[in-house]
Amino acid sequence: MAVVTQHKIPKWKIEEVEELTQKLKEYPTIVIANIEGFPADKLHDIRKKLRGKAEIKVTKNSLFELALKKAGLDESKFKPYLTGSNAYIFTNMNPFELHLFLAKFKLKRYAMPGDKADEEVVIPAGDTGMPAGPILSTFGKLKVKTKVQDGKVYVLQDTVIAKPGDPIPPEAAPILQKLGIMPVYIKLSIKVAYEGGVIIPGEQLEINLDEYKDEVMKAHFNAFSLAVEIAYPEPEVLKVTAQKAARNAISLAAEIAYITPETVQAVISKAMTKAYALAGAISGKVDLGIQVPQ
Amino acid sequence: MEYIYASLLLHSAKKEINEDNLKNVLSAAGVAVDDVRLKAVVAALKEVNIDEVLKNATAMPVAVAAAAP
Amino acid sequence: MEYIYASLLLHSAKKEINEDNLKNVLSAAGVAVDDVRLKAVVAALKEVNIDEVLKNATAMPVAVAAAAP
Amino acid sequence: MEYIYASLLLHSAKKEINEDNLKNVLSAAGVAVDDVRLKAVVAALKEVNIDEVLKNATAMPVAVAAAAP
Amino acid sequence: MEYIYASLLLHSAKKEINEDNLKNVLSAAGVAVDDVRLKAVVAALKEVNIDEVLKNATAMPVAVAAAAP
Amino acid sequence: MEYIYASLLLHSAKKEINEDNLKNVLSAAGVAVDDVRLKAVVAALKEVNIDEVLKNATAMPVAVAAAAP
Amino acid sequence: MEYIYASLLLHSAKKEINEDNLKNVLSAAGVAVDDVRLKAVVAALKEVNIDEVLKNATAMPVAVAAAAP
Repeated sequence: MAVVTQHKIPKWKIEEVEELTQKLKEYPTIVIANIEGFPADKLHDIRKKLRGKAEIKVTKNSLFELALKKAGLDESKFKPYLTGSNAYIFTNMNPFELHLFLAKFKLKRYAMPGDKADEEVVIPAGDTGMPAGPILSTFGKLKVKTKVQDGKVYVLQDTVIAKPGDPIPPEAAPILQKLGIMPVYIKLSIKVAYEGGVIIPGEQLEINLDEYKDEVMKAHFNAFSLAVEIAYPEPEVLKVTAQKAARNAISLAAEIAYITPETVQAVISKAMTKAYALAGAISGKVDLGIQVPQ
Repeated sequence: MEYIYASLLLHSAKKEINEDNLKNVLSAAGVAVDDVRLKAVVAALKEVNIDEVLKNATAMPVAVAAAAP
Repeated sequence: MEYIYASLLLHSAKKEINEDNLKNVLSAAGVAVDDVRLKAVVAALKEVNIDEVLKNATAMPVAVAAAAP
Repeated sequence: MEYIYASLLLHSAKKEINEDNLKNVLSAAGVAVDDVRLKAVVAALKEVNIDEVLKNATAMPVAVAAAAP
Repeated sequence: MEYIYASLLLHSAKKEINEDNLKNVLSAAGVAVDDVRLKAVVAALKEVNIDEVLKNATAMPVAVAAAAP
Repeated sequence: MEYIYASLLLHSAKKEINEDNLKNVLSAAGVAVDDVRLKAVVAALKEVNIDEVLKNATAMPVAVAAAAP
Repeated sequence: MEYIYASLLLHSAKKEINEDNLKNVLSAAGVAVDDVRLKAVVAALKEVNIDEVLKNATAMPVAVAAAAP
């Protein structure tokens, strides 16, 4: 029976499964991305960017499932994600690396009614190439100053019509399209990633690099502070330890009013601070004939 | 600030801050003493726990550190 | 701090901070004056622009207050 | 912070921060290694210029001191 | 700084910072361990309340950030 | 500052700050010891809680940085 | 901090910070000297401009005042 069924499968399908199986064996990392409603030309852009780092295949879920079986992978792990239209990405990068790489380049599209701006939307000064007509009132609504020159709409100065996060005025959409301004970002939505037996849901792939930077900084700072505390013999550390020791010495000297050229400033400051505190404490009752800083 | 410095000098020398002592110190420093002010300062300082005030004055930097978010 | 308060008293009374003046003030406050210390303080204060130091010291409470929020 | 400390240890020992090395260090410290986290850390630190971050971090205490005009 | 990072790794993994543990971690990171230095760091860290030091260390970056004009 | 550094050395070594110990340390550093000053420092430090002073001294840098607008 | 206080003591006494001098001072303070640590500290301090460090440490009160907005 199985043999008979297989004969009915078109040749291209067999070849496609064969190719997918090969890639599943070749690459350690597999990423499934949702391309429902994703513009084909943008997918093409991504494919270009990934050249040499990863391969993208758009194929039927059923064929991918077959390939998983043939490659000896546990298809049950992938099953929940094999719905809708998917692109399959094969790469040697680890899933987080791929995700960071994809996040690095911004894909943009034209605004549609209801969109929010992902970046500042500016109508630039100059000839719009649009014939003067009813469109002038739209420019007026957007508070863009124009004049008509040779029958064309001419914008007088660069005008911001939306800041990042602002809704883009719906009437601006056709103008922006005419001017070739794409203020909305799109990104490939990753459903799941797989590497070496580990399934990582897409939402876990988000990495905030600033957080990592902060953590590295904090870890280093902790280490540095600890090193200072134990006078770990590295010049950079001892510089701070010595400074701390000197400061300790000056504070102690100030406390016992031990006057030397190095400490005189600290000692007097301390005496002054005390004097003003006391003056402040009685300034409400006595006219000391001075200004007490509050 | 002469009256304050003189008072602190007496305080740190563990001498009583009264009109006579304060007047003595101020005169020794060549300050022409104003009796009204003298009385007022002595009276006001009687109401104050000087050690407490001085302690807080020194405690300031710590307070600031704690206030840092 | 007696030597310092006495010095600041002299300074604010616009008198020179020298050994004699300082000794006078300290004695008036009933402090037994130690000559070595006296010399050391007078010498150290000669090196210092007291007005400058006082200006910085006075700025401090302001800085502290500003730091509070 | 274990993953970060382990990474900085590798960095300061001039070893590559990859999954194998990081896993080795963490295991030696008795940390039960989470593979997903391991991958995330390795990927993230590839993008972070650690030397740059450390330079800024180390400059700090000096900066504070240097801030004194 | 390898010894310090390794110590903090152990500390954050809630493992004791002793010679054996520290040596294990350093070796796993490919560091050639110097026994005298190992002993010195372990001994010095015994004298320090690490949590206390780290608490103060974390206060600083905030302050420093604020100081950046 | 020699007397202060020597005192802090004794303090951090958990030794008593008395005239003999201080004299020993200063002599070892090649400092010609002045007995009056020695007595004055030892006496003054007896009045002070050194740990408390040092705690405040270290808190300062944080305060400074935080005070920056 | 013993090694550092001892080093600063030598520095302010205008003596060279070398192994012998440092050992002498530490021993006089009753500190059991560890030769490896001694060497490491002396070597590290050779790279440090101590006068610069002290200048920064002394400049602090000014920094506080300057921070006032």
